[in-house]
Amino acid sequence: MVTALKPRAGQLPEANDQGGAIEQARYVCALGAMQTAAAIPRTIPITHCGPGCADKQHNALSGANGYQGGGWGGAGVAPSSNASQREVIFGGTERLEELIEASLKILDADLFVVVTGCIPDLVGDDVGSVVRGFQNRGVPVVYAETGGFRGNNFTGHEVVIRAIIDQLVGPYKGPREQGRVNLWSLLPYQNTFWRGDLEEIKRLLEGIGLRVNVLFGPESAGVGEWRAIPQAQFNLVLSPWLGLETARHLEGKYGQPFLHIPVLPIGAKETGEVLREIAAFAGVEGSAETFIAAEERRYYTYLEAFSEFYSQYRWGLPARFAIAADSTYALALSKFAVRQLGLLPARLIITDNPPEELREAIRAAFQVLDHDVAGEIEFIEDSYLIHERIRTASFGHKPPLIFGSSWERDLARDLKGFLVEVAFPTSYEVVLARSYAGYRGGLALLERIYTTVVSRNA
Amino acid sequence: MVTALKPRAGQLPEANDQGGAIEQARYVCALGAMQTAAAIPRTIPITHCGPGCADKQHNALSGANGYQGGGWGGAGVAPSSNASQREVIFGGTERLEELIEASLKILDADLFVVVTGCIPDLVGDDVGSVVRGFQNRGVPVVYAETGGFRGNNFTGHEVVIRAIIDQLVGPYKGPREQGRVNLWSLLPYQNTFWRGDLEEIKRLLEGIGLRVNVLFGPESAGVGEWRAIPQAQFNLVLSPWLGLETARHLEGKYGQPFLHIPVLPIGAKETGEVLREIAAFAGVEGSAETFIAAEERRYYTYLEAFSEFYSQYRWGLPARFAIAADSTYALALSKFAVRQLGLLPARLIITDNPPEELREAIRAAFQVLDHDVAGEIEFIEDSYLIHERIRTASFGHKPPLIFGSSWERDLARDLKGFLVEVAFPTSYEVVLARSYAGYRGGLALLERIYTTVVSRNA
Amino acid sequence: MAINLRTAAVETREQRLGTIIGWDEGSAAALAEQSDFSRGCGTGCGPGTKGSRICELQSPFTQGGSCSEQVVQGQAGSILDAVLIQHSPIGCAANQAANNTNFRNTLARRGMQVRNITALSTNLTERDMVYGGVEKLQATIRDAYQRHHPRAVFIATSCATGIIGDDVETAAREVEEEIGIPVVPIFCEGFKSKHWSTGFDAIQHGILRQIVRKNPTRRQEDLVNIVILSGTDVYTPMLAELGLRANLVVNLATVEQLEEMSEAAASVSFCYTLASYFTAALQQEFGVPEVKAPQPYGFAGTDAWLRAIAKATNREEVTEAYIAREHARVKPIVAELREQLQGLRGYVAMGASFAHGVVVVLRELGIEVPGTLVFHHDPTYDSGSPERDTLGHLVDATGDVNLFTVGIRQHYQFYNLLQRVHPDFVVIRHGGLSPLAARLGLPSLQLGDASFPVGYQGIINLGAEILAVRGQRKFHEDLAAHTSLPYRRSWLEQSDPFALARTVAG
Amino acid sequence: MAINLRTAAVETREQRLGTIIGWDEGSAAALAEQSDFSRGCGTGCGPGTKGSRICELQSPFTQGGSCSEQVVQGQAGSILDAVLIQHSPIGCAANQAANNTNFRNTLARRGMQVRNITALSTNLTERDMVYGGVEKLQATIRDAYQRHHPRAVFIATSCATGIIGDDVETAAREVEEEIGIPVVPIFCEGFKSKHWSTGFDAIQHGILRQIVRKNPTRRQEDLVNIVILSGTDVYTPMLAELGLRANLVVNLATVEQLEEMSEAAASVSFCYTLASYFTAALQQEFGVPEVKAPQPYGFAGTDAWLRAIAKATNREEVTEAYIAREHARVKPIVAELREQLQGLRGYVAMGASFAHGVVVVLRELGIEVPGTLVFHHDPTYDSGSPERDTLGHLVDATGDVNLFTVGIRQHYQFYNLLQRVHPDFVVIRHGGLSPLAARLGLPSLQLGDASFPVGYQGIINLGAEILAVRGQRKFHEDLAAHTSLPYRRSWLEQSDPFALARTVAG
Repeated sequence: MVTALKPRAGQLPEANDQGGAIEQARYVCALGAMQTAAAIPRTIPITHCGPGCADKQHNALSGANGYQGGGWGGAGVAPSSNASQREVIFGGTERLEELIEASLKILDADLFVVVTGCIPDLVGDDVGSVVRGFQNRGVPVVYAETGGFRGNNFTGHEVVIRAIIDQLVGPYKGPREQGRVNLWSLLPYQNTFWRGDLEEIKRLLEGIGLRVNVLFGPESAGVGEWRAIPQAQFNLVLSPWLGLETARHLEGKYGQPFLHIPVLPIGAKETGEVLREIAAFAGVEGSAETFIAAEERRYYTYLEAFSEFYSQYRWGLPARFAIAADSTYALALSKFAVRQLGLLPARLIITDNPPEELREAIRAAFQVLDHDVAGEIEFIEDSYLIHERIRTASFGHKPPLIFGSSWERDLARDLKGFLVEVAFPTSYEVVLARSYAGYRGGLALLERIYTTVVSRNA
Repeated sequence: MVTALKPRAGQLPEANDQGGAIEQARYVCALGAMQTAAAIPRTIPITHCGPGCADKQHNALSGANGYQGGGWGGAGVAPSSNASQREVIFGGTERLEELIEASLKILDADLFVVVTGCIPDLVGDDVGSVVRGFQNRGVPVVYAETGGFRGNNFTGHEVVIRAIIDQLVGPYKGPREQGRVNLWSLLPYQNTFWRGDLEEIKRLLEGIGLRVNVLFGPESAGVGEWRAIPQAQFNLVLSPWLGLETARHLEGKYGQPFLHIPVLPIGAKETGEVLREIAAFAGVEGSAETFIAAEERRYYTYLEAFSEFYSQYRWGLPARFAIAADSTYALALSKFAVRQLGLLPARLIITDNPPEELREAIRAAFQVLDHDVAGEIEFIEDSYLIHERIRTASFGHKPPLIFGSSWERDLARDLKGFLVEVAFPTSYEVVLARSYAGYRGGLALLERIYTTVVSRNA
Repeated sequence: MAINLRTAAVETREQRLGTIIGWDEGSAAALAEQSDFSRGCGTGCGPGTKGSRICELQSPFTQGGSCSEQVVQGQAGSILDAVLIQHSPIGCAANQAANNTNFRNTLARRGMQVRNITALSTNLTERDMVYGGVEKLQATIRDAYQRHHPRAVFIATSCATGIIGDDVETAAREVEEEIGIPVVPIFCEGFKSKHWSTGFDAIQHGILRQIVRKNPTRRQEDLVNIVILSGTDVYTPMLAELGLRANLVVNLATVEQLEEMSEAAASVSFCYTLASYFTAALQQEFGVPEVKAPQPYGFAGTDAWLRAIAKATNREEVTEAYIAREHARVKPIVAELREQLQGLRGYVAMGASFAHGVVVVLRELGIEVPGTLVFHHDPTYDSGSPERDTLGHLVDATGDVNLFTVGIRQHYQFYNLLQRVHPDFVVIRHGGLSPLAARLGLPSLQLGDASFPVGYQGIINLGAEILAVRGQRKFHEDLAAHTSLPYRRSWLEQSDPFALARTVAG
Repeated sequence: MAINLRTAAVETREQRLGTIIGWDEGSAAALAEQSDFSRGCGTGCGPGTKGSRICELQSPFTQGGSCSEQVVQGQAGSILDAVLIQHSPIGCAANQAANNTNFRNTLARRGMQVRNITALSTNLTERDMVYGGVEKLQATIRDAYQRHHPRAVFIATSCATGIIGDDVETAAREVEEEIGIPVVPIFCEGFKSKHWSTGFDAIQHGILRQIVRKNPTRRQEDLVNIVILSGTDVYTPMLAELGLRANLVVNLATVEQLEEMSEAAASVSFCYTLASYFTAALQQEFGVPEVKAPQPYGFAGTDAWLRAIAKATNREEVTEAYIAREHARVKPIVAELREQLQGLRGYVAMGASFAHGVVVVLRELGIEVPGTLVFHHDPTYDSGSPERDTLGHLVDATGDVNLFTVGIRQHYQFYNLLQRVHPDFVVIRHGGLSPLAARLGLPSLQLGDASFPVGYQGIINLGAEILAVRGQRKFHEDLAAHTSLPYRRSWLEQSDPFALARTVAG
């Protein structure tokens, strides 16, 4: 049976729909945005989908990717309709209503986010009408249509964010709080280091004198923080494209300005520049300089110590690197490697399938890795092709450094290179609060890269 | 020629003098305390010794141990008399005087610390009289007799500390500053993670409301902090034995009380207990509880996430561990492994050759790893014997977890175990600001241990 | 009942066996009693009528489960010289990553060169939902063939392709003719069965239809098919003692190994939930005898299992000698373990027949097992052999389990179940429940390596492992003191895991 | 001058060769001129008289150097089936750890099983200083023998044992008789020589005295001793082209390899600072010809080196063919590298003869080398062969080096030296100087693998490596902008690295 699809709610960026087959997947489907909900403290996703859908998405993200764990309300906790033949044939709205009702009896959350899988989106369940029924009763519940065929968990993430803003936060006409910022950056769970990175970014922004709605992870105050979104002075998008749509939506909805900085900063050089840009936008230049000076003092003390290793390690350091990662980390790591380590890119592959209309801007961001280094990127999601491209890259006479995922373990072994796992799936690292962002993350990243190098050598 | 030895300055704890031969050294000689001086900001050691002595000590500590780097005034910077045949036959005091004089012309430091090697200590150079000449001119210089045969860098460390206190800081009769504490804990450079650990301990102590003379490392304010030692409310010794002699000396010299806590705390459980003990001693219980609560909230959020890994990783986690490390880390890690991970000790080896009279107390500290777990320790410095003892330990049916040094790499391979390098020499890790202490360090240590486990498994 | 290999899709377990996923009426004996056509009825009885007699609880509240496709993915993705194609949106391929770590770790345990799995998704998008995904599927099969030169291609279907009605069977047949290797569609849409174990049947169905050698020209009298899951190879050494060779399927098998299943002297398994369809079909279609015996857990089970293999392969004498040697080796160790484990209470939660086996082993170790959760219950297996009544064997051999529950791996129910019995530890295999136990201060024994509790050595393995994980309780107790559960107080005070279900039913 | 193997201790380099460690009078040609007995004087000239003519600068300010024992430790500790005993307080054994990473990495590069070094310290303490350490030494030798069953034991003495006067020679002889393997004392007290390269002579002296087969019964006409340092084995494949076998000594050699040095057809090296004593003594004592040629760097050097080996082993024809093949292979690559490296300026700082070779290679790559620092200068080598005048060869083959300095690896002087020439990068081998370059924004090319710049391939290696490390300048420039040096402004403004020395002298 061929089913006529409903148009999706709202005007969201189209997922790239031209994708061919994918070997060794590097992201999950839009339903994976259940973990976007789970990343908000005391928020629980309700998954309206087939019996294996939720399990697959959260297992991949929380289990096979740094062993992050699924979170308080994700992983095995999240309710699921586990849709069966009956829901396919007769529709699943009744089942969903029953499930939400039961969830309210059993679960103790500040917010429920209904996310849908392929089945309801294909058979045409009117999920909105079910959820609106609960909303009218004052239940904190929103819904987002995230059927797997609609896109990946990156686009699903923005659908969920918009659902919360439109259905929970709603209109706002009150005053703005000068110095408060909403942060839109890494994709929770998909990025292996999101918790530590968001913590570091929050620390940096607070350091220069801002107050931060970090919105996701251990440092977020939860749903209250979401309700405060419209009060912020501005939105900060710290990523090449993810979050941009959200910021535009907020601009339209609340007249809230946004600052878009494509580079998640790693290391003192980039971090200082980014913080100064933010400080100028927010009008907190003075406090920013004091903070930057203190951070740089510490950072460069360590860097000076590290330089003894970097300048005289005897057994071969890599000189060129390849990356296969999502746009945000690919750009962040490339900038750090080029500008602050003096490495050259041998192959740059973007794996998160950004919307077509944003690709030119992403390409442009990589063109200026440094004043004298331009990076050419390729958008590929199929690991077989990615590995072919890295195999044919030229790493000079030195062992390759590969920033990638666990899919690259065999490749790195074959190329006698060094693999630093930074992208989904990172299945050979246990990651808790570690961060690779900012000042502290830059040092941790140096430790990780060069520990990988020296420990492989005998 | 057999030379009569001069008695050493002051009454310091006797180094254990019964040592047999040592295969694969795990510490350096007393002259290694040149790095104790170098660990103080803007302080430079002047090494009065043979031509290779200084190079060997600092290379081992700064190069072969986490690639820490030698510091601003250590490594290749430190002046050395590079004593030759002439100084052996005619004595080296003139050469030393010449060297100090030249050092003042070339080097720009807040403090110079003259440390001696075997040659001047054997031929009987009157180093004190040379240095006193400079001191009388107001030059900030002190001296410590650290001939290699006199002990290892642990005892050398306390000799240098006492030299600075007695010769630079001097008498003090002024008021005490309530809430200020002098911290005596890890041995800089010997402990691979001392910089990050001291930073974390300082953060913790400040967190509960104290002001800290951390004295060593990037977080220290340098010589000014040393001059402020007598003003502190109390001395905190955070180690089973190192620093105890210093604290006793300060008690005698300034009537300054000290608190001795043998356990460097790792993880929330131990850290909370230790902070409460310190807070009670210092009289800051109230602010301590607030801080502990906030830290625990963050820590256990991550621990809850980690528990998903810990409770359901499918491919085998270690259940028993062996340790070959210095007293401080051996006790700290044992406590963490036993009380907070639920592992059992299979072999506990103390490698830092503590003074004989303190060994009973160290033994006793290990006897109460938990209310139901007693650890039996052995004092061994010879790696051949250490490896024999670990080989014959019983690890049950699970792969061994070994906390040790790079000397254990072959052993771990043979035993199909997991090696976490935490002791000198740690030559297969690049270490910058990483810490394994306190709340933050506990999480980083979990990451390190279990990343080692999962990454070895294919 | 006959297995029907003519249709492309396998019949679901609930259709064939009357499988249920919710039951909480009391003890294991009571459930075994309700499944009485398996207890002593014999091969003549068909499922369906009596199976439906077991009253099944259905809760309005359900948490995320698992699906048949997930099982097919794991099974087909592990065949060494085949390629798996998931004909699906990318989400169905999400846990390729998790499968890969399983695959790699198992390769390492089996002493093989470690490498990545070979699996592709057709990555269906909105456009494909409208226009259909058949062309993309065919292109992907051709790509996979060009890239990897496999000996077979497996296609796993998905909910989406099931709903939009892609003709996967025809698509596969067309490319199969073109490339000259088997292209095997496995119909495993998640919504079609309430329990994921239908996925085992689905992949086995496909292998039986398109891979297994139809008209074997030889019989390999020393070859025994052993249906396994990922884990250590404990079978090859064990069978070598009997002068037999183990043909381990499906995990890490080659296509050649799958082909020659029809030439084997017998088929057996350590888990009849897993092997039900395969062994019955091999007997029905190719005359390869299904070994009729309890599963190989504990002394009695392993004895009987080995003897049944011996009988089927005419190796009684050498087998008895082996059994005697193993008893002599293992019994003193087990005696010592029993002492160390005295007084401990364990709770088992896993797939049905595997759980039955593990309870047996725990009890032989002297551990009290007051309660057990199985994720589903098959009132019979496909061959209907009473010798394979694993639940009955558990009760007969080691006594009843007072609190025996069937429930499909629900986090929230696991809370109530553990509150009922307050065990010292839980034994687990699937992901998702241990974290809850952890937050309650309980350590979990993880049977990730499916071979771990099997046979005589399995008794030792399990005993030693319990001692090891018992220590972890300090971690979990520390955690439990500083964590909260996302359930309402009213639910946390509820002692009946099926309270909601019974309210609805009542 | 004859080498004297009768005494247990080797004569120091300054005694034998007139070695100096401080000179800064101008260009390389000037120094070569002052060393004129090596330039053209021939083997008849002895050192001592003219050597002393080179005026040596001595600064009152010195930073930590290195010592002979350190060299002995590295060399003896790397012999595969021997044990090293450091008869010393523990501090002399401090860098066992660093030696171990070198050892392990070299094993890996040479394709051997990676393992730890086998080295013990007698760990002398205060008590031993009073009562002497001989008993402890003998006990340690016995222990080492029991533990490892080595084929030889090497003992490195220390400043402390030198001063307290332990009779190590007798102690060693006694235990040697007892255990029946060579026990070789190496006298290498740090204070006895101003330059660590005496350590090479000391270990070679010991090997010559007690390990090398005294009366070889055979001559191995295809065996060539190659004195190496730790690094890749580039020699075995190279010599195989000539039908020769490489006997690589001392690094990673077996005791058997050391024994058969007296049976070889010739001795050669890539570094005459290192090999001076060995090759001269092998010729003098055992008639194994020392290959007389420049070192194997760049086309001309390598050509001449190979031809000299060919001549010594009667393999001229095959050698010429090999040289032609290599020229054809390497020259186009070098041409390309020259283009990429155009305009770059490099500064070389390392051991004397190795530095001479590296400058040659840099210049063949088209790199400007305005200055060079060597850590010492030997006015001649032990055999006195003018063909081995490495500094002279450098000047003759590639032109003068304007700012040529002898200085014993002083961090503070390196600052002034770099300020003189402002290079784009520095080439380095020893630890300690690169960090200073780093703080000035300069990348360092690390020749940790001693084989790296050797031969034809070495030209390519070096060129590619320069391109690679050039990138690192971004790191160093960032650092330089945020760091300070521990020197007084007055020193930082000083352009003469020997300003203090000249003040004292003047």
